[in-house]
Amino acid sequence: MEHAHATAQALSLSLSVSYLRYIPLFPLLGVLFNIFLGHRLGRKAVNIVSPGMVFLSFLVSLHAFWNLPEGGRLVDTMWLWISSGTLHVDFALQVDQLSAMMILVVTGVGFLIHVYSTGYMAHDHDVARYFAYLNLFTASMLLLVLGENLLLLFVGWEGVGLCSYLLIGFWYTDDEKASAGKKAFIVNRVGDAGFLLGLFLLFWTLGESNVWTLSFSTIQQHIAAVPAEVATVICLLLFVGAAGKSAQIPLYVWLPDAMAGPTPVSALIHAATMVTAGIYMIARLNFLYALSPTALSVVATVGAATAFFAATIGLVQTDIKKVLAYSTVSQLGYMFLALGVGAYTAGVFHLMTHAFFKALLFLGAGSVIHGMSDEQDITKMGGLKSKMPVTFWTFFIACLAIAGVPGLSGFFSKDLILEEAYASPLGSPMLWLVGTIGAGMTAFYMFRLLFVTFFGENRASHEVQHHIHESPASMTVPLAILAVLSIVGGYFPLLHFLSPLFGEHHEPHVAPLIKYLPTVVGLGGIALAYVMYVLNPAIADNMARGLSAFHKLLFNKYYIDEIYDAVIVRPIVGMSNWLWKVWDAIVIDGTVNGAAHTMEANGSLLRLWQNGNVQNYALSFLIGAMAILGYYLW
Amino acid sequence: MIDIAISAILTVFILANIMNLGGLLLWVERKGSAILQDRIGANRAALLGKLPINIGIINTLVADPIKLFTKEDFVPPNADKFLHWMAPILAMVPALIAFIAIPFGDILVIGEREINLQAANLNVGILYILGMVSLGVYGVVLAGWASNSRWALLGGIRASAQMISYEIALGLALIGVVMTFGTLDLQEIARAQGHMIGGVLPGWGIFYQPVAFFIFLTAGIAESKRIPFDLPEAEAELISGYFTEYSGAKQATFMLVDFLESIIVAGLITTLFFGGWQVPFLMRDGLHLPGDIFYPLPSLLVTLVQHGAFVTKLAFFCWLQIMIRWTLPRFRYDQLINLGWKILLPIALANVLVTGLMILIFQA
Amino acid sequence: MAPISYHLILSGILFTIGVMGVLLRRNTIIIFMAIELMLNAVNLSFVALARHLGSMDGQLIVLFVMAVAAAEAAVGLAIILMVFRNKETINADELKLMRW
Amino acid sequence: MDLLTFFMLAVPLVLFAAVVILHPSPVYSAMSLVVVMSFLALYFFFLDAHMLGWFQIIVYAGSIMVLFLFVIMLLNLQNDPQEHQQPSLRTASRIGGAVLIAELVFLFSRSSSSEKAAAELPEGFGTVVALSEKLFTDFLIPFEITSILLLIAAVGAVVLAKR
Repeated sequence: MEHAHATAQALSLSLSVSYLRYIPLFPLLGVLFNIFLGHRLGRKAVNIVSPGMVFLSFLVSLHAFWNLPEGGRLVDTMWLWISSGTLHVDFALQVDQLSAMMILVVTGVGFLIHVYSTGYMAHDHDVARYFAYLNLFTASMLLLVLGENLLLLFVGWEGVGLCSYLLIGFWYTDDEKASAGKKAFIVNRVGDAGFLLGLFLLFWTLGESNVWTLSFSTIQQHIAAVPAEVATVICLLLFVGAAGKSAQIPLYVWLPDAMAGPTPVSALIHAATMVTAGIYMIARLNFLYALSPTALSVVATVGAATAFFAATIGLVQTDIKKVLAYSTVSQLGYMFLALGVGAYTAGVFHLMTHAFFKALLFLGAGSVIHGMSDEQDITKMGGLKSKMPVTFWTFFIACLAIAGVPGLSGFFSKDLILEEAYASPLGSPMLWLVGTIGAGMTAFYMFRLLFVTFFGENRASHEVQHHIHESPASMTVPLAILAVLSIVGGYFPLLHFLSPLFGEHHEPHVAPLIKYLPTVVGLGGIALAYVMYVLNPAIADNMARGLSAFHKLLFNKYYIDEIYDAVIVRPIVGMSNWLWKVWDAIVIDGTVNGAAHTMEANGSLLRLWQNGNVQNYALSFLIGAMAILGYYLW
Repeated sequence: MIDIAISAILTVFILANIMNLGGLLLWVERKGSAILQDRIGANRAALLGKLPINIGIINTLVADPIKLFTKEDFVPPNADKFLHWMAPILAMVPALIAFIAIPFGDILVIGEREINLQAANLNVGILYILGMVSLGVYGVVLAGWASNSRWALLGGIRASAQMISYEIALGLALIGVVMTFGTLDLQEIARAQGHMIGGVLPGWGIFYQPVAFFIFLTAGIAESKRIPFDLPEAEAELISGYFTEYSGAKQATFMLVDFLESIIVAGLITTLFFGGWQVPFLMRDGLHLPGDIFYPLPSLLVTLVQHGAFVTKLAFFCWLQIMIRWTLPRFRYDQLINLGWKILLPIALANVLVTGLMILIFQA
Repeated sequence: MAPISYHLILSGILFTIGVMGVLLRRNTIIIFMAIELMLNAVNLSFVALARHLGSMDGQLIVLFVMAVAAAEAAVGLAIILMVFRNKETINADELKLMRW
Repeated sequence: MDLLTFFMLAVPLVLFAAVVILHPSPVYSAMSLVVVMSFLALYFFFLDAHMLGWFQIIVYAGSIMVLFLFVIMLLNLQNDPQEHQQPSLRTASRIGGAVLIAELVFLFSRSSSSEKAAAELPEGFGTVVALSEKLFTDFLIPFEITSILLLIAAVGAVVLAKR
């Protein structure tokens, strides 16, 4: 590999420190505080402590970031975690360039969302529980990205899954929301099963060459011990896990439903951080994926397909959060596309910019929902530009960023991905084409959302209109900060910063057409949305009527949920019923009861012997003694 | 052959003496009780019923047996005749033959021959005595059962429970003595008490084992079923207990056995705790007084003096038991059993422990 | 000198008599006594063999057997007393509580 | 022990043992057993087990059998009624007993064919001193355990009888 030299250098430079532990520790303290004292000390204390803890983590992260040695990493080994035979797993945290970026994003964006939440959840009575979950999520996510070995990563991985489940079902009294939480959890379990199998296989494969470890650096040192074909299987299994966590085909179905949770949760977990865990994991194990072009091409294909597929669904959705959810799935697809073509830097770059503008979009949407008295249907909105100016302008900036308008962060990262998809040795014009069309659709549906929500006449009921108001400062200030980040995010020297891990970035050389077409397509999508939803809204309705079958298909998300229900859920339920009523109730219970009946029948014969007369028992003794004596005599 | 003859002579000598002593004790008891109760006592027996003079002891000694042995030997209907007949014998034999292990003198030297003044020189004399005492129960118990009478049966049951209970305290008291002297041979034990403690105090067992002495005395009286432990024959409750249905010679036997047992207890106390035949300062070759004063005496004289000492001590303890009998009231049955199990047994056990400790200390 | 086998055969005969007592008598106390007889028969062979082999070990075993027999008699007779108090009988074939 | 002594002891032993299990009266059974015990004590004396002989008299004849007699009299047991006995059990028992005795006699007489002469007796065989020495050295732990067993039995008997 071309960056072999660089990685070897990275391994050699690891600095032992002991403050990394505070990064996940502060949110954990917040959890304890919220559980044990939150209800007693009241809303104000919770509103100060919970974001404060995340802010402290952010400060420590910044410290770690500044102290990160050039091309090296920080390691904080806390204690020996598992010691079994030759297996030694340390409870150790590390910060390298990738982790540094991740923890800054997690704690930074996380802090903003915490602050935002204090405003958004101001009227909820169970705010302590909410912040306990949110803090626990932050701690788990930090553990995931800081973990120095696969096992610790897995702990964080499961932790964020749990918190996701808890937060989606936060309003658990609502059946639909509770089942959305369960759906997220179960679909994630499918992914986790693949992840675990991949982990075991990796562990076993390395163990065959006597490397009993799960530490990333050691795995990297001994990566040569993994045969290519085994590496493919491991990578694909791990990718199943990544697809589950990062909502890729075919496991994306939980993410749109996850919008049942509070909107800040959607922003933090289902846009900015947790769903990027899969990307982080694959980027972290890039040396493993480098062994298997097959696996990479699968990743790229699935990513591109997801990007396109989710974008088409996003075109027609009317729920503001559903649109954003499919947009997220689509953008995650772009990241996987980047990873799949070997452009890890581009993928991670897009991860960061996406975290900014997608968090901003969700928070803006939350602000809108807040202002619209919990209305989520964009057909019942409109004309909010004047009534919620801060929300509008920040939302507008985010839309520009995601649409890839030049100068904003999304432009840089998305363009880079598409260029790499075309030019990289693993890329192909087909991937580029699909990505470009997807980019156009992205621009279209984002601006459709913007126009329908903020322009035109307000279509809500009079009662709701009367209450429309701009959100409090605790919500608008984070929006402003994120808007700034969405603009300047593209100018961060991230490409160079990540080079110790993924190799120095080289600007791909592509034809101008290839380079500029995505931008043009994106601007075209914006223009089309302007024409269809501002200048002449009738066109949209006509199109929907004219293509009603297609529209219906998209609106119903290709009936994927229904197909899953018919193909997977119902057979499983049916089989479970069969197992319960036939296998368990008849076969197993029958066997057990039959054994008991057989014993009873035999026993009732044998108990004729047990007539209670001591002398009969003594006679048995005598016969036994006679037999033994007879045996010796004979 | 001569050895066997000597043994036979000694045995006959002892048995005759013991029987006589038993008869004598009957008189002592009658007159003694009279004196204690401030009355005249047995004074109606005149020789042939005609002689006006009261010849006292002769009267009783002769008249009582004559009366008893000429009475009708009555066996109750439905009684078990065989066991009814066997019971007095079973009671009598162990009591009688127990005595042959008790030494009544040191070695008598006649010419060249040294004769041990003990009918049977058993090296496990104490075990022998214990065995005989434990076998003595059967006569009483069977007498009670064979009579086919409620009084007798109750007496028999009481006797068996009482004797089993007190045998344990008795045996444990003996263990203290055995530990002190380091032998089971009664003659050896008697000899071991010949020295003087500090030149003045006789080295008798009671000075080594005072606790054991009191336990042994109490348990011994209980074993011989005498007041205050005569529950098996408590007149006020059971008429005459196990020998209610006996008369004549058989009843006389039971009464005699009572006295014999008292004599055994007295003999054992003498032997174990009061030096047996030992006389202070008297050794086999003469009198050793403190200050190295020595009077040589002939062997025969020494032996006679020693035998006299033994008989005197024995008589004293027989008398003591009779005194106790006419002094103390009868126990209740639960008190009797409690005394045996809850007081005497723990004390005896503690005595064994303390004795062991002492031996360890003084040997070290 | 009586050979060792004489002692052993005598022991066997006594033991069998004890066995027959256990099996044929109905009175629990007599059954108990038959058991004591069996113990004694075994004791006899122990003592005879100790004499034959010139080793004291057999006699010591007999000592322990006696101690155990004493314990057994104490507890066993207490049990018989209890049974009689509750059931008014000690006939073995009327005491059939230990059955299904 | 010479043959004459052996038979003088063995014949009464067997006879009285038979009385134990045949006499209908429990008292006679118990008394016969006392006689058996006493003869066994004598037997032990002749087998140079002096100490054991005395223990046999004190423990078995003097204590255990008195206890039996005590219980018999306390329950005032009469003669053994014979009616309800299962006939099949009796027959089987008799056959079993016969087979057992045949087997035992055969076994012991066969072992006598390879019999060695009796070993020389060591000094003080069967005396108190020899027995005690072994008891408190080689057999100390069994001895202590037996003492605990006796204690437990005493406590158990008291608890049972007091109920």
